[in-house]
Amino acid sequence: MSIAHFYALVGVGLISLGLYALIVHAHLLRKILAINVMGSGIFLLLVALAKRTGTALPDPVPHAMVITGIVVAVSATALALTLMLKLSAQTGCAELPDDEKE
Amino acid sequence: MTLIDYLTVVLLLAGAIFFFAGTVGLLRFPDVYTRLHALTKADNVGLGLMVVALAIQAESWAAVGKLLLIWLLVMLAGASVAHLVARGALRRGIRPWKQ
Amino acid sequence: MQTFYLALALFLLLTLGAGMWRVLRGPTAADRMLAAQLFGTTAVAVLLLLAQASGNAALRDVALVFALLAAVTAVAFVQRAWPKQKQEQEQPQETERDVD
Amino acid sequence: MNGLSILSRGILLALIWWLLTGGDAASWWIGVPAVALALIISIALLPSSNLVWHEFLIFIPFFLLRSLLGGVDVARRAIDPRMPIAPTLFEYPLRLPIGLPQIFMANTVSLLPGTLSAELSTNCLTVHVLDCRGGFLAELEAVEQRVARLFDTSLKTSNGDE
Amino acid sequence: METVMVAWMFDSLLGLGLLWLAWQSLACSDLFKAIVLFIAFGLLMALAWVRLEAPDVALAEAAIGAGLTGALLMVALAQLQSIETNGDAAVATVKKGHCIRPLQWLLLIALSLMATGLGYVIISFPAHVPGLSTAVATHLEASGVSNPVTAVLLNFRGYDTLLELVVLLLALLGVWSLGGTVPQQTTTPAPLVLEALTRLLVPMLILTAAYLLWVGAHAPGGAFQAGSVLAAAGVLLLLIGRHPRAALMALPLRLILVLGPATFVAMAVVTMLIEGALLKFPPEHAGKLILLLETTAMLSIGATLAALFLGGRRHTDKEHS
Repeated sequence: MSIAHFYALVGVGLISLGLYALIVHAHLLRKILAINVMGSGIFLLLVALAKRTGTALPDPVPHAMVITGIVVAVSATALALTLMLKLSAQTGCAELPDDEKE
Repeated sequence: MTLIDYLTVVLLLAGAIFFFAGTVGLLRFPDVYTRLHALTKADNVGLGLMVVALAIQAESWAAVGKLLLIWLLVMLAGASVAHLVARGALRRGIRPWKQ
Repeated sequence: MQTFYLALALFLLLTLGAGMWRVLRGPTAADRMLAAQLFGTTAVAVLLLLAQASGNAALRDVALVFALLAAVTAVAFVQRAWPKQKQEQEQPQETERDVD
Repeated sequence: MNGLSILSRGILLALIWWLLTGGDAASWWIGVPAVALALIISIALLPSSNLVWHEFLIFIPFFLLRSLLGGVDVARRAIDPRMPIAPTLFEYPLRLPIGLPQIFMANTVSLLPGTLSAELSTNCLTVHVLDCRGGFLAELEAVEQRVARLFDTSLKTSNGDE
Repeated sequence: METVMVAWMFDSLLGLGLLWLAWQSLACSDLFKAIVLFIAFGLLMALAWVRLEAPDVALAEAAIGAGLTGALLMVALAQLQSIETNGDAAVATVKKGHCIRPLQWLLLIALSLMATGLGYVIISFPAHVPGLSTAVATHLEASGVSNPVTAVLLNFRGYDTLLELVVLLLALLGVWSLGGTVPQQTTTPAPLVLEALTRLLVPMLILTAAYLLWVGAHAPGGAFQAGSVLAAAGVLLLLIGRHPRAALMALPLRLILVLGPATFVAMAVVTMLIEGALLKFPPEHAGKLILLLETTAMLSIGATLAALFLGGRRHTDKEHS
């Protein structure tokens, strides 16, 4: 196993962790964190796989995608946080309503 | 290994010891103020020693200057943040630990 | 030399791991924040070591950005996120246990 | 703000640009506007202060040595199994003029042996002292003297010990 | 040989540390703790990018992770808590996880199957694939810059970057449409030491942003990193209570916000008319055109990110006052 494979596996681990937390946790802030962890996992997967060029420089195309991805992720996080605050200001609760109970 | 290399090794090791001591202080000291002492001062010296060690290996004067600039910024941020956290803690009524 | 730089970076990473205990333990929000500060400084040192080990001067720029922005999170905490006079009273208990 | 201090600040920023770019001559296409912008913003943000530049040459070795000692001191106390600390809070009446000199002093103190500035109010610096048995007061006074020389001011004599 | 081993130890520790931090951050009970752990996670990610020889990405992660993300999350949590304390403790009852136990186990099994499958696929990937790196290398000469990542971002796949800028703008529009009006500020004065720190750092941040912009042409750096550093300067100023005046907020801010995307679109139209393809630069002018695009993109990215930070704060400030 090369370093690239190892980090790619870590990326898969992060994606799974994030996805699990996204589904299980009710609190929206936690969901936002979970999405960010998933995003980081996907970025890690992309960049790790880009390193499999051998001795040459890594593939720059995934790098470019990830850079824009990081910036877009932070702005999406800002939007999600605003939505969360708006929701909790109206319902007094930073969680999504549970369909089964209502 | 030249003499310069030996000097680098010694300084880097010394720096690492300070980082270690800073973490020990962070873990052992009894309250937030004393922990601030440990973290700010020990890590600052640790980074300083490492910067000097790497500066004598640097390829150009500009690289030396950049390393020193990095240290200066960390020093400024460290001292300011230590003050701000201590100030906030005082204002929030966290009493300093006394023997 | 390269091995030595990497080994030192590894050592610093280990001290970071030890510092995580303070984040988990607290007891106050400020203590957790301190550990984040520790991360900033140590990461700068690790980056400088990696820069030297790999001979890639660009990593110094990463360290520079870290150093410049190390304060921003802490400032956000101090100015905005630190609860005002909430019961941060776990302090005495914790100290008694930690002494000796 | 007089011309000389603007000039010296501009030179300082240009020097930083030179450090960042590694002295690449082609970089000044961006460097000149960037330095100019940073200079304008810095003038708008930071009032002029009469720093005595050559005093820095004396201050820097003093500061480096004392902060090194500060690191050694705290590292020793942290690693020592008995952990010899006796912390206390101390209110130090500042004799420096209000503004940058006092702030500079507060930041310096945090890196020196055994002292951590915890509050800066008008003419009073609250210092958290790691070991109240040491001679921290003499240290604080020495630092204050040096900061005063650095900013080309004299300490107020209201305390009677000047 | 030893070097390889130490490198492996470093990488394993880093990788496991990342997983552990992510897990702790998502599992611990205290939300503030979760955020601090997430910030630490971001800092470690920057180290992982360095190990993967992606210094451009490391720069972006350092600028965003150390500056913006932490500030955004902390401020949002503080606002959330002030809303919850104002709006009584009716919330406290529904705090428990809403997933039923057996379902949780089912989910765990499904996810571990997914992870195993993905892991198997990754392990079976060949160890050496050139990817697009050879294609980039052969055309790098004509791109106008020598940093392959910048060449991809601004030249080969410029349309991606154009759309990314639009996405940023859309996010801000979303925040604004939710946020309401600009509040009256009633913050206490910032501590003196913080004032001084900010006043010293902001010019430094501007210089560094310009440097990253310049260096991006031939080494790691570029508009996204520079924009993030600029945004950090804005965030610092906002945190010490230095708000732009309402008059300044309106038109000039909006102009800066659209400057980047607008220049991109204009450039796309012009190149389409002259060169016959979207964002296809003539090689002899490519360097200068990219610099122009990057400068405007940097300003827009910086302004958008700082405005996103401000926008998130608006509505609670309104409630407070």
